[in-house]
Amino acid sequence: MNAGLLLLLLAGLGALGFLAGRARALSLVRGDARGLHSLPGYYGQTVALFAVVPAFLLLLGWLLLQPVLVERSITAMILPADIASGSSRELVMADVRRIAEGMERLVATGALNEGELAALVPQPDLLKDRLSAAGVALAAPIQPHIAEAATAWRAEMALGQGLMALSVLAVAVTGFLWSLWRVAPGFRARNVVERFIRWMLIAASSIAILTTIGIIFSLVFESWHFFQLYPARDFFLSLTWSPKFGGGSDLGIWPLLWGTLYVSFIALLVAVPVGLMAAIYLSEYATPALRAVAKPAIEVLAGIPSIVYGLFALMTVGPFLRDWFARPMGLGDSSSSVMTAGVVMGIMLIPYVSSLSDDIINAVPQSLRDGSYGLGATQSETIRQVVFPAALPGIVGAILMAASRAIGETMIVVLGAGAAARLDLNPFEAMTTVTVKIVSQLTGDTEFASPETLVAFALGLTLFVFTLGLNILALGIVRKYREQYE
Amino acid sequence: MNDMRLTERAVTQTAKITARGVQVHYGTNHALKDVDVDILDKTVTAFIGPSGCGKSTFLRCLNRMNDTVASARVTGKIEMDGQDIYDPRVDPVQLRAKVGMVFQKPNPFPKSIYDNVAYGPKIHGLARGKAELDQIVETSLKKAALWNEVKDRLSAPGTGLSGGQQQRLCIARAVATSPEVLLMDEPCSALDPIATAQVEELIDELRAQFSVVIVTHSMQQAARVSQRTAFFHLGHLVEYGETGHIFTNPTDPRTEAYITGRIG
Amino acid sequence: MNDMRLTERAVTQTAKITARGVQVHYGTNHALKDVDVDILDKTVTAFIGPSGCGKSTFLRCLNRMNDTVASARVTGKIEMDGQDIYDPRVDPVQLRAKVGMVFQKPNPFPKSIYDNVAYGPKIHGLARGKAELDQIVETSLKKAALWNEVKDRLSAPGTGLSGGQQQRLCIARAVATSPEVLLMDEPCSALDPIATAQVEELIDELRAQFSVVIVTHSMQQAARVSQRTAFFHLGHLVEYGETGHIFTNPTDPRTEAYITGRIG
Amino acid sequence: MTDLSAAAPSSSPHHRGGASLIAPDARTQARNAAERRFRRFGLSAVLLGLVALVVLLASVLGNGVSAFRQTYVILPVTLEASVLDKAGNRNPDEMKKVTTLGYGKLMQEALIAALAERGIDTGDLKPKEIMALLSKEAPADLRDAVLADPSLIGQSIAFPAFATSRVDGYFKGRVTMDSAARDANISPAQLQLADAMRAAGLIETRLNPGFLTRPDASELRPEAAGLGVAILGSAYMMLVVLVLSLPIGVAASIYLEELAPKNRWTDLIEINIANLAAVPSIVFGILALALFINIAGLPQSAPIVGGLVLTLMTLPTIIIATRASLKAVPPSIRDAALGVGASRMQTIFHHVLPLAMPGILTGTILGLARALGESAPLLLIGMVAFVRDFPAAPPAGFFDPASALPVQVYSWTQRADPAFAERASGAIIVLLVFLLSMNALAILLRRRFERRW
Amino acid sequence: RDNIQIAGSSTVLPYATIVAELFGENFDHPTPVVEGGGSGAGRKKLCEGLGEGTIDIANSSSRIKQSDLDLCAANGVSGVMEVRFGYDGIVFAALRDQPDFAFTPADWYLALGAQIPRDGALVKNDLRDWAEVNPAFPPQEILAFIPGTKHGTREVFDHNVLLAGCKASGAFDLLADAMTGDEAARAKGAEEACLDIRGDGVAVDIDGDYTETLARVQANPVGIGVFGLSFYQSNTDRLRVYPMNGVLPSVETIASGAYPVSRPLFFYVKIAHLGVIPGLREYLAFFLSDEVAGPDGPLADYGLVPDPELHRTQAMVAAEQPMEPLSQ
Ligand SMILES: Nc1ncnc2c1ncn2[C@@H]1O[C@H](COP(=O)(O)OP(=O)(O)OP(=O)(O)O)[C@@H](O)[C@H]1O
Ligand SMILES: Nc1ncnc2c1ncn2[C@@H]1O[C@H](COP(=O)(O)OP(=O)(O)OP(=O)(O)O)[C@@H](O)[C@H]1O
Ligand SMILES: [Mg+2]
Ligand SMILES: [Mg+2]
Repeated sequence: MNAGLLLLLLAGLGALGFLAGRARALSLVRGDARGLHSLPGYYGQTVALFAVVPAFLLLLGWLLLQPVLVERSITAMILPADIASGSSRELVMADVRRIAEGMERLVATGALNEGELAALVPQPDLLKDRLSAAGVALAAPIQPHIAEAATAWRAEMALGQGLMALSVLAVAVTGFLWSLWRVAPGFRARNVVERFIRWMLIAASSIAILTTIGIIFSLVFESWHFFQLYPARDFFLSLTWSPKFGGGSDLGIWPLLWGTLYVSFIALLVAVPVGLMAAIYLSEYATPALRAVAKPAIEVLAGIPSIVYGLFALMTVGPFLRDWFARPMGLGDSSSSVMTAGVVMGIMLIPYVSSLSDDIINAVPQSLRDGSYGLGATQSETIRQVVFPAALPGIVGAILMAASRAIGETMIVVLGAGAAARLDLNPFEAMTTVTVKIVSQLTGDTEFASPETLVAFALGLTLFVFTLGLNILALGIVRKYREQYE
Repeated sequence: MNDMRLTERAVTQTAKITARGVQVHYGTNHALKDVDVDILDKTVTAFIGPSGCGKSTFLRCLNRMNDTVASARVTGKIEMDGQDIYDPRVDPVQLRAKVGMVFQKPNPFPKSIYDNVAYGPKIHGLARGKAELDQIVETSLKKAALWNEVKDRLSAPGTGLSGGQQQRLCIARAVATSPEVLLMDEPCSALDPIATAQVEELIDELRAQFSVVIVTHSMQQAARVSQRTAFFHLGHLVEYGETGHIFTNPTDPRTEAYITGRIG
Repeated sequence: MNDMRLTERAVTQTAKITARGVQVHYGTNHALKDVDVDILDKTVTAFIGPSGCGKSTFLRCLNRMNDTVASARVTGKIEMDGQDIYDPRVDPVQLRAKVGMVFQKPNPFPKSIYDNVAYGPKIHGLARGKAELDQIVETSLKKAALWNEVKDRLSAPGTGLSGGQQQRLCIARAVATSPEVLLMDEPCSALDPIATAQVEELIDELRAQFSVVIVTHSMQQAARVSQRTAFFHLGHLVEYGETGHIFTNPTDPRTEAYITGRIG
Repeated sequence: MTDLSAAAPSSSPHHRGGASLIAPDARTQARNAAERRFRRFGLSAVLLGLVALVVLLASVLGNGVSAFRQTYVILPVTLEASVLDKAGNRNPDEMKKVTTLGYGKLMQEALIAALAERGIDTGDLKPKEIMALLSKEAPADLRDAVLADPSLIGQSIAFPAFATSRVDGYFKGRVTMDSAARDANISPAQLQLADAMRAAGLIETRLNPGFLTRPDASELRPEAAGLGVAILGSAYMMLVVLVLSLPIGVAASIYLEELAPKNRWTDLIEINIANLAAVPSIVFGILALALFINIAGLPQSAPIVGGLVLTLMTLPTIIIATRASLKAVPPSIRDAALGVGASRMQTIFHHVLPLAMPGILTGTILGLARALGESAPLLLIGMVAFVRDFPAAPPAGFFDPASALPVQVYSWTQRADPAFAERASGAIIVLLVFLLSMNALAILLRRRFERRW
Repeated sequence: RDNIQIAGSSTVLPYATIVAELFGENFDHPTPVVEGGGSGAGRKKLCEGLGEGTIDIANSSSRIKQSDLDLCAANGVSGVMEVRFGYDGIVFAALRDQPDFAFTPADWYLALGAQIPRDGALVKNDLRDWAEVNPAFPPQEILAFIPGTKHGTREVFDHNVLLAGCKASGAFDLLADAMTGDEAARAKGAEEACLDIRGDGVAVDIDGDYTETLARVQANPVGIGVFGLSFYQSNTDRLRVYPMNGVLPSVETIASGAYPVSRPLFFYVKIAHLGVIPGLREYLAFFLSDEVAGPDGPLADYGLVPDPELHRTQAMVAAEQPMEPLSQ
């Protein structure tokens, strides 16, 4: 019995459990739900949960563990002689696995029956041909011993599969019966269900932690490689970024970090005031009709692919800023500049600030506004001094979202700000950001194992740590400011 | 206490606010029906009547707070100092600066106690400096009988006060802007007798210069503080006149029934 | 009205809730100091005292509503039917289902009037069907003296009611779940005398089966409806005893001062 | 107790100047001016947003609408059995032996014959140059049509074949006689011929449904490139994203905002989530490559992997938005529910969540907008690819190679032939329509939940 | 898995898609899935191991590196076949209405190099106008859009233009003189110094692709961009191309070697997958057939410079011959 079928069975058992639990609870009090501790539905849910969840977890664990255990027992079968020079035990195991899976496929597609397959095992060459025909890639001819190992692998897997079905069903039925037996008028079914929901919620929030761990792990390994090829000192302390194709590059992170901060800062300088004012206008002043149209319309700005913004920056905003600001002010004549990218990115970020802020401002109770109007405050005074502070925690969230998006953006920076890494205060100079360089270093033509490529991982990791620091700082500031209101 | 002091007072007879044929609809709900009232200057007017009869609604018409309720529709004419306050040229903000309000449900701002009170004076520019502002805050809190309880925690949030304290904070907030007319919607509902007496004293004091309109459910309070009383019932203004007259000699049977506790 | 009916009633003497050494801190603010009280079964207990003295705070201890205030810290022991309600094994939800509450500031859900009242019965499974639920809603609204005013607009939002109506809606909402103890924080503050009388009647009716704790600023009301009265002052429980005794013969000078209107 | 005794009598009652309500005093005038200014700022902010939108949309629409129309050569062609089905048994397997080259020859002859028949002067254009008016995709299309319906063999049909992108551009105004004179890929003589063919009814420009249904095409055939695979791929991915990120995001926010004790651990999670929002999307690609492809063994270029990585990327947005709007729900609502004996879960699910709904939906809209338009993380999991075969129906299709709309935009903007620029803009239009239809429900729901209390 | 999976260089990508499309059209096998992602990433993917989860072919615009081969060996990918299928020409072009230039590598070095010789000494490059670089040139601001350092094209530009120009202009000798150490070390140092590009915004690195270069040239009409021959051929109506050493780039001049700036294009095939992944063998044969990769094939139509030794490659592929170890 395979996992999909088991899942279906479990789902059915769950539905059945719900009905049975509910019915039993009601019958215990002769249909009068008032005699129960919890609503009848909760009794149904407990039975369903106990029937499904432990069994499901067992299934999951089994599916994860079985290959590992089988692998271990089979690995023990492989003799040192089976391992060709330049190869390794793991590689041979990969072969075993591939062969076994190929055998499985041969049987599944009906190309061979078990008997024919067993007959093929002593004839590795024939076996290889059959497997190749089935689309299984094999690097080398099959050693007879490997074929046997593969057969054993299959057998153990099949055994495991059977045991799994049995035990999962046993657990499910036990859970079902036990929880059904537990149903009694005084049984705190709601608490059980809620505790379960609580655990689900905790699990959901720990996905964030897991993602973080995952990101760190996926970056650390290659970053470590990078620091073996390139001195960490230079990476963190050098003020030049000038990678060369053939090696001998300067890979200092500061120009990139500076560019990131500068571009994001300008973008927020555009997006935050405009977004907030738009949010305020939409939630406080606009007619419902305007609001109903304008809000989703502005949200479309967030959905326009950034390449469109990039081209807009490159073809329109860049030359405009160069001809009307940079040149007259003697600030250089680069058409791609921090300013260009920042302004255009700011436009893209408007809905991130405006839409959520609008919702939050809308959620401020009317009684607060009334209190202020009643004192003779104008609407703008009310908004600035009463509504805005009350909505501040949520607005901070909105700005945070915009800032995050600014740091992660690539296309607008590439086309708007250029690719030159530079430490400069002049906003009309071309600069670039960490994110842009991560993408370009990772997708270039140089060899992967060179510092020029691996630096992408170190950049990612550094940016990660850097933004972590910024976030801690931001949280601290917000906390401090918020305390006086809560 | 001094329950029946009204006889000793002279009632000025100039009308501060005149309302004629005021009707209010909330959607299809006809909440206020054809109300005519003159609110006299330098007088305390009490609105009484069973819960839901339209007292708050009428109060909110007087400083156009009903503008903020989308479903509310106000018709009729309300004049203040001879000027139609629903004239489109009238700036409701200026109106509300002159006609202050204490709401039925205390609604302190999520700010510090100090900022709650200082808010009005700040936006109206009533204080020339920090010291003067401090002075206004202190005076207002004292008038609202809250100073002693909060003087050590002026920077604590106003929302962390007890119900009665919040109510007094809202009174202090309204008083701080020195309005010409003060509308008070059940200002003493959450107050103990002593605090109530203090607020009543405040009202009496304010009367020397301003009009005060107070909504109350306590006949005793109405009798104590007001010179004129209006009785509302089911959206109608049933009777309006000298407080002494209303309480001792009502003309409408409904008024009498309400005062003696027979209709609600 | 029947101001002094307490003498005609027998007071049952089993304690429903016993509080010993209850202290509450809000951050650094010591709001309740060492309070010992026995709330008797089938009795109306009144809490009186000046505004900000800790009445609401203590009330909120009795059904653990203070759990929701982050800054609040409750110590001491409160037992209900002999069981410590702050025991970690106690489910506060179940406690609150048994100990209902009417808050000082009316806080209807932003839902229809019907849903406001039906919510409790629904989550506690008190009704077997739609008809029974309708019945509960109607009875509760009638008990809270709101039925006549809202029966035609049960699906209108509860937040669109007048202040006093909202207060009665909250009473109806609390009554609908038939709690064993009902905590009412100034339930009549926004009500006219007739509605007040009806709510007092309701309280009297509830007393036949449950305990009722009521916070009030009206001595008359305390005297009318309660059998036992507790007087709080500056976070202390100053005096607790038979209502008649407290009002006629207080032992503590502060009680006397408060009742006669000298401290606040 | 006598606070009042300390109270100084209040100062002049008329310090706010004139008694008139209509003629405001200087300070009120200033305040009203500030009010008007503020309001104007607000309006200009909204207008700025709308103008930016209009400008961007106008440029996209201006460039892209023409991608939905295409120029066809209506080619009268006789499908000779002697060429196409030598065995004569209409067996598709054997008919497949005739390659597109064979069909190409057939079409070339048919084209020249058609021109001759209508008396169109071809000047000194060589047959190969005449044939160059037709897309290289045309023979393949004809071959597909014949293989799909062998009964066509022997018939004479008017086959609508794609014209080459330059001819198409000529009729859309992108290519002119001048530019053709300099263009290595088309000559003015060829365009004159096209004009003549159009006059003769052999060429027409009409709606091209293939833009939405065909797969991508190579650099040599911009006229045949379509979004079919990309639309399917994006739809599959968005399905995964929606099904996973909304419930997980809301669940996480509920825990963090409503249930979790406020301690270091939850601070850590909070900071983590904010930080994840700032992680560049390509880093999520690195993670997905390591986690889903290398460790979990999911296939490359598959929508399931794309959906998972976009889910991880969208989660922080949804969580931040949801938490912000949960925070904005007034505590009195929670008190009310807890006070009637609702459990925390009931309070949250019955009262708090509905009130926070607008913000949650906004977060979803913004998150999905980003997920739909993102191509960088897809780069590392093999979805930025040239895929011509359609993925199967779900669930198997989740594991088949597919492309995505932003990927198609990205790769079309990189192609050399200018005809692809038009198609990239067309793809952006499709993407926006996709986005709006995906968000329509959320926007409608949000309007229902929006209410002030 | 029944489709061929290909990844790698974005320069090779268009050629690979053209072939994949034709292949899918005319064979029973599904159309191969072709990814970009860069040569480096493609070769890394190729060397990640054997089996269905890994790609079959890596496209590369430069030769595979020893580190890649080491990775391959470590992951059990023992047999890798190197296929050179043509050349990519690299051209210098500007907008159509710009003036004429006839460049030599020395001109480019003088325009972009960080240090240039003047009166027998090295000075920091401060030239702003092409007329200052070469009096024969029209006066026009110098602005060049050159491939970013991650592009394979940059390697060719560095080597065939800058370094050649550096030597031709005499800067190389001056640089070598300024170095210390023995002959070889000085030459190496000078070579590196020759590749230093001035950092004052005159030379702009383009990390994107040729469409970006084109867009930049359109935004800054005085700019001169570096493009691939195939890109130029698709845009002859907008771009004008400049000769190098007097030779205009074209498929013929590059194939003959007269035009100096070009590079070979490769792909690398996992031999273990041949005959395992259905269609892989057929695909290879099809790709390298004369009709496809030959001078009259679709690839040449698109701008690929056909490999003059195509038949040798065909034979090698037919023999499934793994590549020799790299000589260096
Ligand atoms: N959430 C809170 N945070 C901080 N302090 C509080 C909070 N709630 C109440 N307090 C303080 O605790 C004290 C007691 O408050 P409580 O609400 O119990 O008073 P009360 O007796 O109910 O008064 P009232 O009659 O005005 O409602 C007051 O000083 C009040 O300011
Ligand atoms: N915002 C609103 N939307 C709809 N109806 C409303 C609204 N506010 C009040 N009403 C209705 O209008 C009528 C009058 O309400 P109002 O608040 O004026 O009563 P009130 O006299 O102040 O009563 P209370 O003493 O209970 O505060 C009531 O029936 C009430 O339900
Ligand atoms: Mg009212
Ligand atoms: Mg209280």
